[in-house]
Amino acid sequence: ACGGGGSDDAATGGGEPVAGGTLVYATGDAEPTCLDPHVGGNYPQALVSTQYLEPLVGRDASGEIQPWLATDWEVSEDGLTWDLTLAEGLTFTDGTPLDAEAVKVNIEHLQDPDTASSTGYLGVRKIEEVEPVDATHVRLHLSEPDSALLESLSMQWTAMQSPAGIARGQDENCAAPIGTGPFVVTEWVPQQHVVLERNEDYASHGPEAEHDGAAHLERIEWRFIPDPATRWAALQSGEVHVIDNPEPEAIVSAEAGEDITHIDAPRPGSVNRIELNSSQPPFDDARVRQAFVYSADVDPGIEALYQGVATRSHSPLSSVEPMGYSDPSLFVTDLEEAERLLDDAGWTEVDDEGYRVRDGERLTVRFPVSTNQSVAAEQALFEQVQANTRRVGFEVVLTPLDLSAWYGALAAPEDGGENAYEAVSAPYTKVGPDVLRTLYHSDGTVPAPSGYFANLSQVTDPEIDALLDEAARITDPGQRADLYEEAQRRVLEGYYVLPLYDQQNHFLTRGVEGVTTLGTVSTPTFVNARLTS
Amino acid sequence: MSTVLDVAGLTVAFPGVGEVLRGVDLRMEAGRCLAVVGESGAGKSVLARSLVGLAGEGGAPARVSAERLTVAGQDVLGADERRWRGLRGQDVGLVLQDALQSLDPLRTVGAEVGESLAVRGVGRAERHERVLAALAAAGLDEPGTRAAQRSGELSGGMRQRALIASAIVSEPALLVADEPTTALDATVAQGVLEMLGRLRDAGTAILLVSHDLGAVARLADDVVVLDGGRVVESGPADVVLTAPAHEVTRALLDAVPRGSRPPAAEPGREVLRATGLHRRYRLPGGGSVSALDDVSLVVRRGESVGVVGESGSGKSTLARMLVAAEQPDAGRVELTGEPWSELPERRRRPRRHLVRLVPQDPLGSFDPRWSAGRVLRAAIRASGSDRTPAELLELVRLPPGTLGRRPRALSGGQRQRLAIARALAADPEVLVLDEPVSALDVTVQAAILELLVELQERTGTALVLVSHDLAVVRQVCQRVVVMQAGRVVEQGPVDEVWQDPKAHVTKALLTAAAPPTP
Amino acid sequence: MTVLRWLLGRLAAAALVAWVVATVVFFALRSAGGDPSEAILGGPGSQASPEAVAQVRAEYSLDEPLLVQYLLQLARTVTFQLGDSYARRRPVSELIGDQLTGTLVLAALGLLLAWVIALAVATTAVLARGRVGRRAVGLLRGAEVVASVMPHFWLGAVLIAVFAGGLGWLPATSSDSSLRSLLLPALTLAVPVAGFLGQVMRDGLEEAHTAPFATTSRARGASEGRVLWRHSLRHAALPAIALSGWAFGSLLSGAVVVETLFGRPGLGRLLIDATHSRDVPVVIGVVLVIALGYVVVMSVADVLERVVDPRLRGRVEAVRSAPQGQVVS
Amino acid sequence: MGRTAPARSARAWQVLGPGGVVSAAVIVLVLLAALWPQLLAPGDPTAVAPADAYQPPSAGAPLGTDASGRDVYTRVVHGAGQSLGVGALATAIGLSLGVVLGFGAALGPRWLDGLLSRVIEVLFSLPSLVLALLLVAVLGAGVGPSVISVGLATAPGYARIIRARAQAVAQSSYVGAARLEGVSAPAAFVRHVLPNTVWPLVAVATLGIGQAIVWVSALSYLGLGALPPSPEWGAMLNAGRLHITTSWWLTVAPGLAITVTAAALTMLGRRLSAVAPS
Ligand SMILES: Nc1ncnc2c1ncn2[C@@H]1O[C@H](COP(=O)(O)OP(=O)(O)OP(=O)(O)O)[C@@H](O)[C@H]1O
Ligand SMILES: Nc1ncnc2c1ncn2[C@@H]1O[C@H](COP(=O)(O)OP(=O)(O)OP(=O)(O)O)[C@@H](O)[C@H]1O
Ligand SMILES: [Mg+2]
Ligand SMILES: [Mg+2]
Repeated sequence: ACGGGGSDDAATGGGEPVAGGTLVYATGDAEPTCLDPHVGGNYPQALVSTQYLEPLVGRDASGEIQPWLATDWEVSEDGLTWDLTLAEGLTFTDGTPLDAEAVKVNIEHLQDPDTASSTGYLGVRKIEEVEPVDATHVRLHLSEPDSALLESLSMQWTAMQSPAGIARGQDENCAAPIGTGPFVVTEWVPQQHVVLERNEDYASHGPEAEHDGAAHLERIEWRFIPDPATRWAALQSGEVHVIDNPEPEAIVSAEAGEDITHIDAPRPGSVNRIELNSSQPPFDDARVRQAFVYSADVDPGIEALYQGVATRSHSPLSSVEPMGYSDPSLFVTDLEEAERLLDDAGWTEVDDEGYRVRDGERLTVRFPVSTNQSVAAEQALFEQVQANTRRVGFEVVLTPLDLSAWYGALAAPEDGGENAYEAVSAPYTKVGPDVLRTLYHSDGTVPAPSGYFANLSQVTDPEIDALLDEAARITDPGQRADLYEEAQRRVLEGYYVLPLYDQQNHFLTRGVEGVTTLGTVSTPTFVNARLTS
Repeated sequence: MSTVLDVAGLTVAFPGVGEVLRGVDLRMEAGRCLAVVGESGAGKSVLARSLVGLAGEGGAPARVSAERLTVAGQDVLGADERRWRGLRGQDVGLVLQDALQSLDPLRTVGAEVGESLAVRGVGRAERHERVLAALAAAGLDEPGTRAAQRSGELSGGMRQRALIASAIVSEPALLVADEPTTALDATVAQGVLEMLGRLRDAGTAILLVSHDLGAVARLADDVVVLDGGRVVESGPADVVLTAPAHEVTRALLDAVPRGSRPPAAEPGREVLRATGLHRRYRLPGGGSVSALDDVSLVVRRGESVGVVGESGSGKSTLARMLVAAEQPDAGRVELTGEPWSELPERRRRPRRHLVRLVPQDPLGSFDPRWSAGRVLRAAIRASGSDRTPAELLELVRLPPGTLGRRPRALSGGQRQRLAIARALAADPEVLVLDEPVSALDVTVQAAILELLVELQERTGTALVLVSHDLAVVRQVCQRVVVMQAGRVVEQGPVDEVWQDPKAHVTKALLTAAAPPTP
Repeated sequence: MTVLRWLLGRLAAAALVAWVVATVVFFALRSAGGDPSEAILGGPGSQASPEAVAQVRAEYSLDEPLLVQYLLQLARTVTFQLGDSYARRRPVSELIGDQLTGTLVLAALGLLLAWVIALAVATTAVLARGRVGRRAVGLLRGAEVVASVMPHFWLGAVLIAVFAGGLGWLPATSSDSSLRSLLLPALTLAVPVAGFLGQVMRDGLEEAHTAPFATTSRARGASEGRVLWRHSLRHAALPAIALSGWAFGSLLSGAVVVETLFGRPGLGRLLIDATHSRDVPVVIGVVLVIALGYVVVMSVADVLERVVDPRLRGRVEAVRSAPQGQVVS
Repeated sequence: MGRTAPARSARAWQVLGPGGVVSAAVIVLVLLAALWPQLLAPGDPTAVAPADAYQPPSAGAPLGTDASGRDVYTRVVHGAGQSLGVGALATAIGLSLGVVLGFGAALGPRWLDGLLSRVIEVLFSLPSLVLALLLVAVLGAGVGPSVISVGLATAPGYARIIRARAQAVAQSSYVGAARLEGVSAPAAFVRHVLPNTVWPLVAVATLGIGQAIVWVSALSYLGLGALPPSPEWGAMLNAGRLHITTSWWLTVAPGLAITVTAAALTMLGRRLSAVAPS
């Protein structure tokens, strides 16, 4: 029983659809500390806020930007001025009109340092000024051209909220942000659930909506259940209707069974990949990186661990990104070649434990793993990489860390961090190929005040920089695609990353039909959902 | 007179142990007292328990068979648990050997005493009345107060009486009393025996289990002697106790301390002198007790001095003072004419070997992990003497094989001997013995006392023997000090005191220690 | 007088606990990786601006020397001012208040279940008769030991897989305080504790049931049942009551795991989250509440012991300890 | 002492009882696995073979294979060293600290006893997992911090036992008797108090090792335990837990290893403490 990502022809799992009722959603992602995705801005926030906040634009399965709160847009010749037309007569659920002024407030909210917005902030960084032209027209003045602007504005992290809501102050707004979505936050009991009630006046239907009027469901109970086995058992026993982050095992048995529907919705942006830190030995030498990639031999592992649920990727970009470029020929397994490359790089000696040594230094790869972000299968895969690369003399030290310590290990030394990694896996979700700029532009090696930086491979290649800068300025899709392809080729050929598979984003549903995922950040929306009796 | 108990061919066996009673016959009438005597392990307690159908208590289930088993007029041969339950408490009362632990410490005395009534659904008010009556009958003062207390708040004698009260509260026809006086000091025991006498006179049949022949002589009408689970002799008390037919009976009678020692030839030089000792202890609830009040004592070489008195009279305190295990509040102790009690421990240590204490509980005084040999070697090393462990064992008549054994693997008598041997390692001038035989079986007790006399004659060590039993003191000591409430109330040569006691306590102690034969 | 002294002693213990907790947690988390200002500014990995960081640092005195920060924290903790959560921006007392009852209900039910199981085991063991009975008791002893070393997360996973995923009798997740949703988590918590309590109670019961006072009671015509309920059980309950204080600590440790496993709100989960995000005030608050809860439970156990055993009433402190060798809680 | 071997083993049976002897045998086996894993399982516990993943038990892999195709039997055997070592080390840490605190409280002056008793009580009030969470936050994940935190958490328990025990021994009449023989206080401590306090602890510590193994495994559940790919039982158990319905052997094997070892240690400890002179 399998439903394609974002499609609606999913098997209903028997039973007649009924109107109303309470849908229980069990998420394995962390509980947000703030329900407003402008604040910070991580995937768990995107997941839940999809139900009550909506972005200016949407995106369809082919990557085409679609109207949503904004019905039309136009960019000036020099790419520095954007004119957006808002849908007429929309109001937030508190009655505040969704007008140009509201857009201005939202963008400024994102840009306010107090909000500590991350992805959202990066998306609107180039907006210099928001000029409300009239109620439904807003003009954005940019400091430099930004071809990714609409993609940025399609993300849940830049979704529109009621200015009145924002004005309540961060503490209050975090507890119950006010948007235009099909549901309204009515209760949040920390660590237990968020209760979302139907927005009876829902009118701002996005590209995924299939009917007019309010959602079918009366309520959604959004629960936080960190243990995957428990979530799966809860789905089986009918306590919950939808779970996310299922284990591959569960997906396989769901596919085999009758009543559970599987939704595979890879996240946009980057793929899951192992990034190799090129700023310091041993991975400052491309040959060593290549040797690592040649010896990692991840294909059998991915197959066995994910049991066909995940497909191997050979691209820096997610398979949902139309501009992704992939080159399988680069990622072969060739131990002999790996050995040769390492010999060339000077790692010729071998110590008594079988690890390669150069100048008395062991060929050690420190690999901090975030226990909050890596699922069990992925950790097992890393263990296999550890075992496989050992065959050519790498010593991979896997260290499971909690999130804070993990960021601490990655952070640059000058910011109190340790830069204590040679390899790391840190998926990054962002709509559109511009994510490449975040991840591989040398700007990305400059840490934020907290010490974190997104370019964890620490790629500092002026040519890549130039390609990405250029692509960000050009709005012509064809040219953009070429530039991004070239940039990706350089990243892949430099062996800065070992792509693994799409960011796994699966949902299992039972007793509910019409669950779809957004074409943007692949979060599920329940606007069409109906419980089946 | 009605037959209360008629037992024939009672045999009790335990799996793995074998038969502990072999064909016991008993018969008794109302208003009589039958005593069951015998050495430790003879099967007395098992017999007592069998009569209420609880032979197997506290261990493996017992196999009981008999030709005839009539208890309190009812045939209970092959009776089921229900029948037995009906009998217990109602028709037969049992007073268990471990009197101090036989009352539930968590419940009030009243609840415990009234339990056999409660089991039978006697109403609260009536129960209360009868409990008070039973407590009074058992000789407890202030029954009302006692009933509200818990066993932990009662003295040993009170507990014993309360236990008896709980056995007689339903006015059973038969009272089985297993060693009702062992845990008690002489004067208290005397009181309990008198009370049992009154009960018997009131018509209750009493089966008295005891190894104390003195007690038996005073109470029993008939005596049964058990040995190895068999009745070896039975008959009227005066006959059995005066003209014992069986050797076991004779041995039991011989073991009762009797007779006295001749006065020492020449009292040697003075080795220990205590002058004007005072010691007060603070009591937990406030207030204080005077354990020693102006006690003076001189001990000379070659002499043996007995210290007797009721429980709590300060005997042990005095003993501890003499060996400088404790400091007096006032007064002093001198050892061989030199200061002793007021010295700091560091300066006492070189002369510690001159005085030795043999504690009341020898088992506790040995490191459980040390073998007998190691105990002795350590003692020899500490005192710097040149004896060997084997020699010491020889001195106390222990087989050499004892050396490798741990204290736990020794019998009570052997442990006491080992404790004495350890004390002798140092060739002490004075040996202070605190109740050296009170925990022992009569026959073993006799052997230890004999050993002490012999030792003293051989080594000339001065002995200070603390005991609550005048007969014990009389057998070993020439001189006796009688204490009461921390004061010395009488002292003098043992025989003089024995013949002509002055103090009231001494008289009471003497009655209690009277030998079985009239 | 003694009651007053006892109370004062308890209060002193509470203050000491507060001090130790504040000190340990403060230095532990401050020397751990990650910066509290991150937690305040939307969690690790946030890309807050330097101005925001500076502002937060000033606001929370994070730019003071560590010792000053420590003293400030200490002063707050010892006066039981828990402050606001860094990450959740709510008063810690409110956060804990929300989560406290859930955990308490869970722990209490766990303790209750443990007692019921242990009682059942102990009485069965004592009353078992005959060959088969003895055999069964032997097995029971083995089961006690196995139960006492059962890891919570494993036991819970098995229970979930069997009773929720497989049979579908009980919910896999536990969100409220209804018996149905509490049963599995409480059972998960209870079983290891029951293993220990059962051992202790059975030992105590076996001893008390053969004690002279029990024999005497039988000699008065009391039935086995009466001997058990009126005499032996009270004695056996004593060490078990003393142990319950320890058991509470063990249950709270277990709650950290069980709450995560069953997706149940509670202090344990709050603690894990707060530790991961270096949310110092929350961690201090939770640990403090747990430690004080322990002090309270110990005091209750003290009182209960005195109720059951009047002999203890004179003494200031009852003797209590973890079960032999059960030194982890 | 000229005792023959059979006599000795007959005695062991008598002293320890059947349960104790079986437990001892289990522990000997686990020790063997810990000290010389190659003897029982010559394979490499970290050798991956993804193609052979999730194989049920068979002749080739008696306990099946895991997600990476590693042989579960080999991993369980090779994990014994770490798991047992973890237990033993944690117990050693707890014991050493407990000895210092306990003896200090029992034999030191009154004020020290008061102080240390409070410290013990406070330490007791911090549940071990809470301590562990804090410590792991400071030191990072891995066996080290887990061991230290479980050790720390056990210390007050040991301290309390030692304090009670040392006090009892110090006031026992055999120490009194030795003092009356002229033995100095330090000598009496070394000869009597120390051994009589510490030996009974052997039994307690045996139990403690089992407990420590279980608690360290609980830390693995929270993702804070042993580092991959080490075949630590707790980590294996936790990894296998997710496959409980499809690949039961992944949970059963390490789960049994933990429970059987801990139960054997507990059983033996209980027997030992029942037998030990006290
Ligand atoms: N429940 C039991 N299970 C096994 N053996 C028992 C049991 N009760 C008593 N025995 C054994 O029966 C024998 C007689 O014991 P009993 O207690 O009757 O002796 P006793 O004459 O009362 O001795 P004492 O004077 O020391 O009280 C002893 O060898 C004892 O070990
Ligand atoms: N360490 C102590 N603390 C408080 N009171 C004590 C202490 N030692 C003895 N006493 C009290 O001093 C009095 C005398 O005690 P002592 O032990 O010397 O009596 P005793 O004659 O040996 O008695 P028994 O025959 O019962 O052994 C008693 O009232 C006892 O309660
Ligand atoms: Mg007897
Ligand atoms: Mg005395």
